[in-house]
Amino acid sequence: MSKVTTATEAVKAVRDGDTLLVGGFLTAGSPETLLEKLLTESTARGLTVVSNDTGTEHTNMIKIMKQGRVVKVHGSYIGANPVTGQMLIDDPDSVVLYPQGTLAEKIRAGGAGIAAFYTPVGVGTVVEKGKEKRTFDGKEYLLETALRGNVAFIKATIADKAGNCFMRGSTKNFGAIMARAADYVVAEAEKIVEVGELDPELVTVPGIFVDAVVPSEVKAPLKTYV
Amino acid sequence: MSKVTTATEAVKAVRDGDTLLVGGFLTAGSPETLLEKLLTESTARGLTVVSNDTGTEHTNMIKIMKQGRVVKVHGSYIGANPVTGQMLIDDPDSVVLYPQGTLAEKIRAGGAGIAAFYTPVGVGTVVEKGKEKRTFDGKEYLLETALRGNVAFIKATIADKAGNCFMRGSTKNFGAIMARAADYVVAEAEKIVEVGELDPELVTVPGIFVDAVVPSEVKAPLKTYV
Amino acid sequence: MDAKNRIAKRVAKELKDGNVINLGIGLPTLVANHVPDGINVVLQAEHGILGAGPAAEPGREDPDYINAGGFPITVRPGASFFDSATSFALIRGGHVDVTILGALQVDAEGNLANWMVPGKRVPGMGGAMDLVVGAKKVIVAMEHTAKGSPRIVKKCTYPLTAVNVVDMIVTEMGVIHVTDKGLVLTEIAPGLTADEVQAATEADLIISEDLKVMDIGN
Amino acid sequence: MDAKNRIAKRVAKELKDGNVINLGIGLPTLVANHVPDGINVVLQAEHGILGAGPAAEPGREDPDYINAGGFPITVRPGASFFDSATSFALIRGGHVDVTILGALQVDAEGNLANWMVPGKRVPGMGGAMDLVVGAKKVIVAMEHTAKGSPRIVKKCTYPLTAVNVVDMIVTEMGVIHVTDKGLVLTEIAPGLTADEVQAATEADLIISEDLKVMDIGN
Repeated sequence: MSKVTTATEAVKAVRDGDTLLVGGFLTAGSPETLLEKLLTESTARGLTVVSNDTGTEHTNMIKIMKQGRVVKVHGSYIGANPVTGQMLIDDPDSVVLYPQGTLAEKIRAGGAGIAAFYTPVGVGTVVEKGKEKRTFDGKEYLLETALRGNVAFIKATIADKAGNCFMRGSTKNFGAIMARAADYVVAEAEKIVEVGELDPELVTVPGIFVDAVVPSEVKAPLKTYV
Repeated sequence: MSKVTTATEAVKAVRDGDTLLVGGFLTAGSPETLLEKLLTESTARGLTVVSNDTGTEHTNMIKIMKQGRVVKVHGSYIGANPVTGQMLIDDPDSVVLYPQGTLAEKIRAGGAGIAAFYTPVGVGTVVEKGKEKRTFDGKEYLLETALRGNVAFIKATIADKAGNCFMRGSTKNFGAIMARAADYVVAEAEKIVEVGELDPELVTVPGIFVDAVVPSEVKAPLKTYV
Repeated sequence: MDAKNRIAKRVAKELKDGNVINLGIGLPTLVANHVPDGINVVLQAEHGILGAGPAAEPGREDPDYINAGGFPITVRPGASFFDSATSFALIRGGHVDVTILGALQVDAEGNLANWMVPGKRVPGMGGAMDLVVGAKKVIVAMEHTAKGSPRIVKKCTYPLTAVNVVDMIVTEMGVIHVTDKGLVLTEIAPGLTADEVQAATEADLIISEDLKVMDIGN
Repeated sequence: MDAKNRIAKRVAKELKDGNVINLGIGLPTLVANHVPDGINVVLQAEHGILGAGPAAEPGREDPDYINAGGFPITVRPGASFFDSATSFALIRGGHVDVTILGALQVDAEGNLANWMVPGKRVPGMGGAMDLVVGAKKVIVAMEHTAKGSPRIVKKCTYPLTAVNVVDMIVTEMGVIHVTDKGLVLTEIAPGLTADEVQAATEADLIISEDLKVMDIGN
């Protein structure tokens, strides 16, 4: 049972109003092939995007946002995407910013059946607004709840046809956890191999989390953005 | 700066009254060399042991327990160690049992700076006794707090001299997370290599978590225990 | 085929291609031997394996590859390994499709008791509580009675493993679904009457209008 | 040596062999160039690297190996990689020994503001809040003033990154420790007087009885 399909086919999983989790940290691990097809082949709109940074000026998410199809963003560092920055100015509620570790942990919790957790990060800052604060052993913590998506787009260096993914170097970042926190997960892979060819010790994302595998054909330009 | 030392030296880190985290699931990943030296070379007592199962009748933890040096156990499945079973009968407060995933998550939280989390596991059972129950999205959850230790004993298949550990196959289990949740971590390794010889993609436990590396010389007998 | 294998074979028919399944100790492990042709399932072992395979051949045991019972096993192509926190994140997060396990008692509300008998030595709950809460479908596979004493009861009296989690019970006598209205007997073993199944069951059984003979054929 | 490198060199003297450190964008990245001989530190990058090394040589960039600023880097022997949840578990869990970062404002209570200027475009806090809360030691490395306007203030007016987290401030004018009693000037740049440092500082400085010349020697 091969999960390999085309990016054009795979992006049909994104429907109007969906929450889309997008892996990657700036350029590393960004699923540019899937985003390009979402840009050109899909009309899904009213999207909520969960992404560490919503990419950069030179990657595909900003183009989708310019089409007006993204109504809400959950992110952490948006300094490399001026459209997200403008969204925040125009409507402060449309962009929710979290400490990067809180965002990562919320997504992990979403995939791990944990409803909420207490983190010390953000206490005494704007992050605590509207959140429960509680003291454990004399230290204050904020309650943060889990975050999940309808669809996740992730990028692998190597995937096998059953969806097992190896993400090399610093490309694991958010994709590895988002794969566990969405109902439908699409992985684009630079190389697709037969089942059994990927060393079990190198599996970053087990295939059971992945619904579709597509060839990765578009690369993010390698630049410095911060 | 090599972290390699002897097991005899390394077990000196365990002091009276300490909480000791012991990696392993039954025989897989059990740090038998360190436990043997704790048995024969250390007099530390009044210990609290955190272990999934406290080993089996044929491994070393039971011998340490027979010396009367363990006063409390946090575990999940203790059916293969009759001494732990007897402790629970003699003093119900001396053995605290958790759902296995709750135990694993408590230890992860201990290493991750998370004070507490809400899990749905254990609701409506004896596990909920004394714990806060709370509803999120119509489903009930229990509040579980983080667990840490003074010392952790873990087992690696390969370690480099900086403490980077590769744990093969099903030996990762609890050792990989305990390494992050103790003040002092000792890894016994079947093979010790130079820094740089271990593939960065195969590191189960980064060396920054590991304080001492010792050669693994004692193996747990391979039997079926459940 | 003995009773245990008949139960296992019937349970195996519930599995769908691509399912991620977890098999408890004992009878449930037999299910792996009866997975229908053309159905590929991914066996999860709660201490950190996806894609567990058959037992290792004698003399070829690998101490780093054991199942949740401590038994040396192999893995299938496409397997992966991870730590216990990751493994239970997977389980708790709803990524196991079917968990199959034994029971001391199951009741009409789908409550399950399978981890301790009061007064007896307590082995601990291990991963059972996590598995039944996390899995999308929970199937109890067991012999219908314990030496004649009903295991399917009105209300569990033993300490619970979890509340309202069991979807389906498969025994050598038949197949029972847990529904909002109570326990529905949907299949019955050849040669038995519904009254005989009810007699071996403490809880009240609703007999399905569409009661079938228990399907353990090819 | 320019002011930024003098600051970086003084900060580097705080590092101990084996320390795990995280360097913020900008001036703090210069610290890596000044780590004293015999001191080996492990550079952590918050998106999932331990053991980050120098920038990749032109033409040998590897798009899978970037630093937290998106810049292509190398890794050192003994490096490892992991996902963001694991990386911030490491950070939040207190496993980073020293985090070095810039500031818009630091105040007498060790409060830090370094992620947004009211009225300007908001870039987001990224990993800064996690790093300063999680790290065992927080060093602010920055130029003493912003075009003459004090950055070391009585009370931060910009939105905070975290409360009471800064341990030490290193600028081209001197070294200041955050203590329960307030800000203590412990070292001063050659040729400056304590009054001159105070004049460039809004917060009150306590002058250490043991005030030394700022140590940026070998």
